[in-house]
Amino acid sequence: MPVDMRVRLGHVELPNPVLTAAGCAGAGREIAQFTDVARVGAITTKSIMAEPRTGNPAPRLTETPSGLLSSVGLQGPGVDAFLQRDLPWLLSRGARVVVSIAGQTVREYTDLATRLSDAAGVTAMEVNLSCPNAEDAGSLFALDPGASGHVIAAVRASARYDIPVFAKLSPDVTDIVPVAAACVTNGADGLCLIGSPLGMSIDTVRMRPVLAGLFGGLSGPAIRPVAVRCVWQVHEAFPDVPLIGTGGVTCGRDALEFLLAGASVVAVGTEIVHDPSACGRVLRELEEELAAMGVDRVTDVVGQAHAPRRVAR
Amino acid sequence: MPVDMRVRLGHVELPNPVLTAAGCAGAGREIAQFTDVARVGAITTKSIMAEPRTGNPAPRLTETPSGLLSSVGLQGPGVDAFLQRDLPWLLSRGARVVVSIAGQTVREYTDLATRLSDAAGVTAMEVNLSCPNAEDAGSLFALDPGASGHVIAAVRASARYDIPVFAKLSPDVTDIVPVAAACVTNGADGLCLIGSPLGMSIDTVRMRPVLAGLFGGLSGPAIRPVAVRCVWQVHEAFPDVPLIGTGGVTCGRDALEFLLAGASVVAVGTEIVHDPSACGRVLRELEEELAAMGVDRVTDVVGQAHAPRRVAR
Amino acid sequence: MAEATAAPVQVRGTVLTVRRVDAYHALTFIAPPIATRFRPGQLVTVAVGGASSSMLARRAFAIHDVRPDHGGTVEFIFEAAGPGRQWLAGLRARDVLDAVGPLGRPFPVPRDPSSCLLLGVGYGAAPLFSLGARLRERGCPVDFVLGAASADRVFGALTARRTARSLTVSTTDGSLGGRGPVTMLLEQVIREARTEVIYACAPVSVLRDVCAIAGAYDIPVQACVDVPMACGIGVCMGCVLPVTGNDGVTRIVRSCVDGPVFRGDLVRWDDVGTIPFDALGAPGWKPSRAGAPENRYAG
Amino acid sequence: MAEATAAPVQVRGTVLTVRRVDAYHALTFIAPPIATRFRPGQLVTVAVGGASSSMLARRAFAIHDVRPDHGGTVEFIFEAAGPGRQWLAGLRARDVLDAVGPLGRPFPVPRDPSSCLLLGVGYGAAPLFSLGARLRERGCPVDFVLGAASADRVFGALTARRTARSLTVSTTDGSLGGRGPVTMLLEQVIREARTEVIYACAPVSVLRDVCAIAGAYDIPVQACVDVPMACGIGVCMGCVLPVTGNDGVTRIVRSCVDGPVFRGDLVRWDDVGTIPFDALGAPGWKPSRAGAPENRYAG
Ligand SMILES: Cc1cc2nc3c(=O)[nH]c(=O)nc-3n(C[C@H](O)[C@H](O)[C@H](O)COP(=O)(O)OP(=O)(O)OC[C@H]3O[C@@H](n4cnc5c(N)ncnc54)[C@H](O)[C@@H]3O)c2cc1C
Ligand SMILES: Cc1cc2nc3c(=O)[nH]c(=O)nc-3n(C[C@H](O)[C@H](O)[C@H](O)COP(=O)(O)OP(=O)(O)OC[C@H]3O[C@@H](n4cnc5c(N)ncnc54)[C@H](O)[C@@H]3O)c2cc1C
Ligand SMILES: Cc1cc2nc3c(=O)[nH]c(=O)nc-3n(C[C@H](O)[C@H](O)[C@H](O)COP(=O)(O)O)c2cc1C
Ligand SMILES: Cc1cc2nc3c(=O)[nH]c(=O)nc-3n(C[C@H](O)[C@H](O)[C@H](O)COP(=O)(O)O)c2cc1C
Ligand code: FES
Ligand code: FES
Repeated sequence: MPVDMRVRLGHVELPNPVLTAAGCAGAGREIAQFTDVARVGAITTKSIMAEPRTGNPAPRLTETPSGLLSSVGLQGPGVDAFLQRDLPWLLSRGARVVVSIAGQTVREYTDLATRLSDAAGVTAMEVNLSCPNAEDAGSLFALDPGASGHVIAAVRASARYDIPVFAKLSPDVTDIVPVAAACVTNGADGLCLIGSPLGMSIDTVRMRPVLAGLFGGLSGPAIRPVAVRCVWQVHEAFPDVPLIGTGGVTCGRDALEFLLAGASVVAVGTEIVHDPSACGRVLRELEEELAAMGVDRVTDVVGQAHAPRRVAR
Repeated sequence: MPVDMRVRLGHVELPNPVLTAAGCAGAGREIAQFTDVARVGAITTKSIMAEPRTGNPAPRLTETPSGLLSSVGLQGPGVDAFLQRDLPWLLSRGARVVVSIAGQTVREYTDLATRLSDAAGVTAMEVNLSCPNAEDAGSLFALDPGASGHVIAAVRASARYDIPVFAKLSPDVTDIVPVAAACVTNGADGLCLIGSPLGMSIDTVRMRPVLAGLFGGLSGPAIRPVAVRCVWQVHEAFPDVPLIGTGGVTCGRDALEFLLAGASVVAVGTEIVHDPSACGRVLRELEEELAAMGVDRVTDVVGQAHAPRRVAR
Repeated sequence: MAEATAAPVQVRGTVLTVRRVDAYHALTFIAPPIATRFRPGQLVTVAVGGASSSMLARRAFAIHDVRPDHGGTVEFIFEAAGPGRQWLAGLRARDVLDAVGPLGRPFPVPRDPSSCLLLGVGYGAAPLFSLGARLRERGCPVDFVLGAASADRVFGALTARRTARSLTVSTTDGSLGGRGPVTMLLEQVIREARTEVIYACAPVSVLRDVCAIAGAYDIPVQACVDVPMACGIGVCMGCVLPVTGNDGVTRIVRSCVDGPVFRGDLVRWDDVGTIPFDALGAPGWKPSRAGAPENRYAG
Repeated sequence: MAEATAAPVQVRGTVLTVRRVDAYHALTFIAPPIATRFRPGQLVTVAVGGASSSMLARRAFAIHDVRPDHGGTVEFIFEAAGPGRQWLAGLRARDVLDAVGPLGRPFPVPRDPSSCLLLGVGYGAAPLFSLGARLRERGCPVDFVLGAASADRVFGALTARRTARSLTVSTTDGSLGGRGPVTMLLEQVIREARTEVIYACAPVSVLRDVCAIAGAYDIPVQACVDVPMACGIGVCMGCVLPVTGNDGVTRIVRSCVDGPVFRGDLVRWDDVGTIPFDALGAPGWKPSRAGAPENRYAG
């Protein structure tokens, strides 16, 4: 008997728990040649902003051991082009779309939430809080429980009631639980863990940081232990809050690791850069792992590493 | 003309900037078969505590992509056995010894500082602040500027005036600069960056965390971009404070990356697990890199990535 | 001159040979779907380091040649410099390679026979020979201009001499042909060959000079750029360049999907590695007309 | 019975062969300094994955055999299960292996001829054959007891039959010898062979049972443990076991330096993977006498 792979993101149902991570699947078209976008649980868009953005100058990306260090700077077409071109295309292919939004003021976030609520076909919103807060000397919203909660409350208020709002948190905090708490108490339907931790690489020949933006976000398998730790800590504190686990998922085993730690779904990012058909493969491998374990429903394993032996065998 | 590799840790001089990282070179004997302990800049001991300690049950260690996740739990012989057996052996071999100390109360740290000050041959002390504070519900000293500064002030007061005291910080904080500031203003002669960030791995077969201690410290090349970032940020804030850079140093190029970011010396940890002769090799490779660059003194490249073209060519 | 291209595919291709060719290695592997879809100028990307590799970025290579044997083989040329290329150089027959291709915009070929100049620096010459063959089929005379640091780094001189109308070589150290940059003898060749189209594959700095010279003669250039790539399919946004669209608007575009071949006059060579203030969405940029212009490159 | 051992060395050894042996692979490489220093029961550790590997832990293997050819070769036996072992299985002649050895405490051999029983489970039998040869040189009769999950996992049955006084085999699935755990027939062999010393290399759970049975007959056991190791030289503290010293104090010791061969009666088998409350330095532990006892294992 096949494993029941259906999961819920808040109150919306997805056919399976394997998503693309924000900014790692282009506009969807780029991976459609390698993965059926209708088969993956959902496509998470790159973080959409109000206006078109060029992003940062190159070099934007460099390789680190089992990781990528990147500072793309949220290059994107802006919400208009997204609604005119990218969203309709994704819907026409039968994909479910989680729209990641980014802003530099609370107002920018809420405007986006409103615009997206008017458009049909947005499955969920993911609020990228790792953005410089223009009203607070450019420190990231995600680093401050107050600022994070403020954004989430405002977005939740502006977003259509039936669109779940997820807050994407940064691991670069002394304690991630208070940030999670601030988002949950301010109406987040769920959380996405983790955004990429801040890193730097230095070009020893040029004797300068490799990236034009100096710092970059570290991603890939290198950070998986940190991501799994964050998911564990937050699930321990809020066992009923749905979590999107992301950070170094490369195969079915990795996806299962996140589910056992407490994530309801996983998002595959950097592995798509390494293998364009990663999402389909991770989904297939996860299903095989679960079947081999004799699991009936994927939801049965969520959080099981916290309290073993609860799985029906 | 050979490169002048001499460096200063505070006011003590070392023949070169390649150290072993705390806890990664055993008592020194273990690596002496593969590396001349008198040739490396200094041997940093595992963190010494007042009493013998068994450490944590196994499993204590697991492999992650380009990393190790470990929770040894500071197993060690205690300060008496260290002073009776390990320190004399290291000194008899002509090694310079940086003694890492760990405690659960400020008192434990200061007692150790006093004991070690009475012993001859301690080159420097490194205060491992990533220890649970028994007086504050077991939260790590390193996560709180106040607690960190408190420990450092007390250790500096108890340690012999001519023994430099280095504070070893954790990257698991929202902003590492205030913690660094607290240590420096409280008398730290220098800082060691970074201790291993907290991570977790889950055994998908046993459906439980791999480590008996649940969480572990992530080390190895996987964390190098995070370590380099921390060194950069702290050197930017305190250009005159000597820094020990540690986190994923595997070769001469990696060591140079840390020096360019602002570290005065580097400490090799996990790479010793992977290659028992790592320290000697890293030192040789670094010397070759510098010679190829036409650098006269290794001290000339420290922090150069912040302001290029200052190197004498 | 743009042409529709077939969708790329991912294959696990068996390695046939890894040969030394002067300073380079030539790797040939079996990949029928890539070989049959291939058009000159397109790329293949490969995963490097094996099952437990610490290297995540894919490595992009210009396809040198495809052959019909074994249902279709693909070959690329590389210098065993960095860790990924060193790993590739260590591969042996029967090893398996994770490859994706063909990727990117190929060299457009003129409708009517025209005098074509093909300029390549180092391994950059690799994609020019399959292009040359295609051009000759179309009745285009082909002149080669090859350059490199030293003689052993000039790729394909013999093939060029054998197949092209003319071959001009220059090396930085003068060990083969003229001593100096590849652009040194360019004008002379342009005049003698009455060049009508230039195809160039070289480092950005050289492409800039080539486009400047060609501009003076008002000759169109199709430039194949070599920018670091991590995914090759357009998702990582690492391979960007400032390029002006037919609508006159400058956009930050991805070399892997909108290139690697660009119309030389549309690439803002002097601004490569920067964000021109007037680029679509640049800091302070404001939509000129009501609504933002299409953010897709239409070169 | 402890003996002084030579210091380990690190070599870059050239691979001679990687052969299939039933369910296992046998890897032989050139490493004269390791071969000449080797004593039965000692380990070699190897780095896996190549230059850009994501795998940092070294892989430990019991040395199966050393030979004088090529100045000294070393062979170990493994099942191509995990990523590191799979990489090793893919090595070919002339590849180079980063190896460190010989490591750890070897099997001590009795001074006077004694009746020795050598028990091995799966690849755990690998180190027993060089030991058996050494014992026979010393005039000790050798009886083998080999076990595994299935026939193809019983290692070295032929060699054992050829060289030993007796061979007893059992498999979990009964595909070879008796059906059941290797300990099933142990007592019978002990009685028939009048066993005076047992050498055992098997999973911890089996070693515990062996020691229990041997204890009843008051026969000393030299047990070679298979605990996960990351460094093999004593720096990572990953391979620890609770072991009682001759001074009666239990310490948490490293299998790689104080083992892998331990006196069976000193290992606290039931407490493996825990910190016994009475271990030196355990939470709540207090020095019994003035000053802490030596924190070195003296088994
Ligand atoms: C269109 C094109 C055609 C090419 N054709 C050839 C060819 O025919 N022969 C040849 O030898 N080489 C060719 N190259 C260059 C080749 O891709 C690189 O030399 C190779 O990837 C280097 O890999 P490495 O591991 O040897 O070296 P490394 O420099 O260690 O590789 C680093 C990896 O990270 C990636 N990377 C580094 N910086 C960035 C960044 N800022 N953004 C995105 N990714 C980054 C690199 O692309 C590379 O994949 C071509 C490149 C391009 C873009
Ligand atoms: C004394 C001894 C003798 C051995 N002899 C043989 C033999 O002859 N044949 C054979 O096939 N195997 C032998 N092994 C087992 C062999 O070392 C492992 O099977 C091998 O390392 C697994 O590597 P892998 O990559 O295939 O699998 P993985 O399981 O993926 O390897 C994981 C790596 O991490 C290390 N690791 C995992 N957990 C821990 C931990 N808690 N503490 C420290 N390190 C950890 C493992 O040791 C291994 O190096 C022996 C082990 C020991 C200790
Ligand atoms: C090239 C690249 C672009 C990214 N863009 C975004 C983005 O636009 N918004 C966002 O929230 N996260 C972005 N991320 C972070 C990923 O969504 C993900 O959180 C992180 O990379 C960890 O997952 P991974 O290890 O699977 O990549 C990006 C990551 C990469 C590598
Ligand atoms: C097995 C192991 C034991 C360690 N023990 C200590 C310790 O006793 N005290 C300490 O301050 N750091 C300890 N560390 C952390 C290292 O000193 C170092 O800060 C960290 O591992 C990052 O450096 P690396 O990537 O080179 O290992 C240990 C690390 C490892 C892997
Ligand atoms: S290489 Fe990733 S977008 Fe071009
Ligand atoms: S394996 Fe590292 S201490 Fe034994």
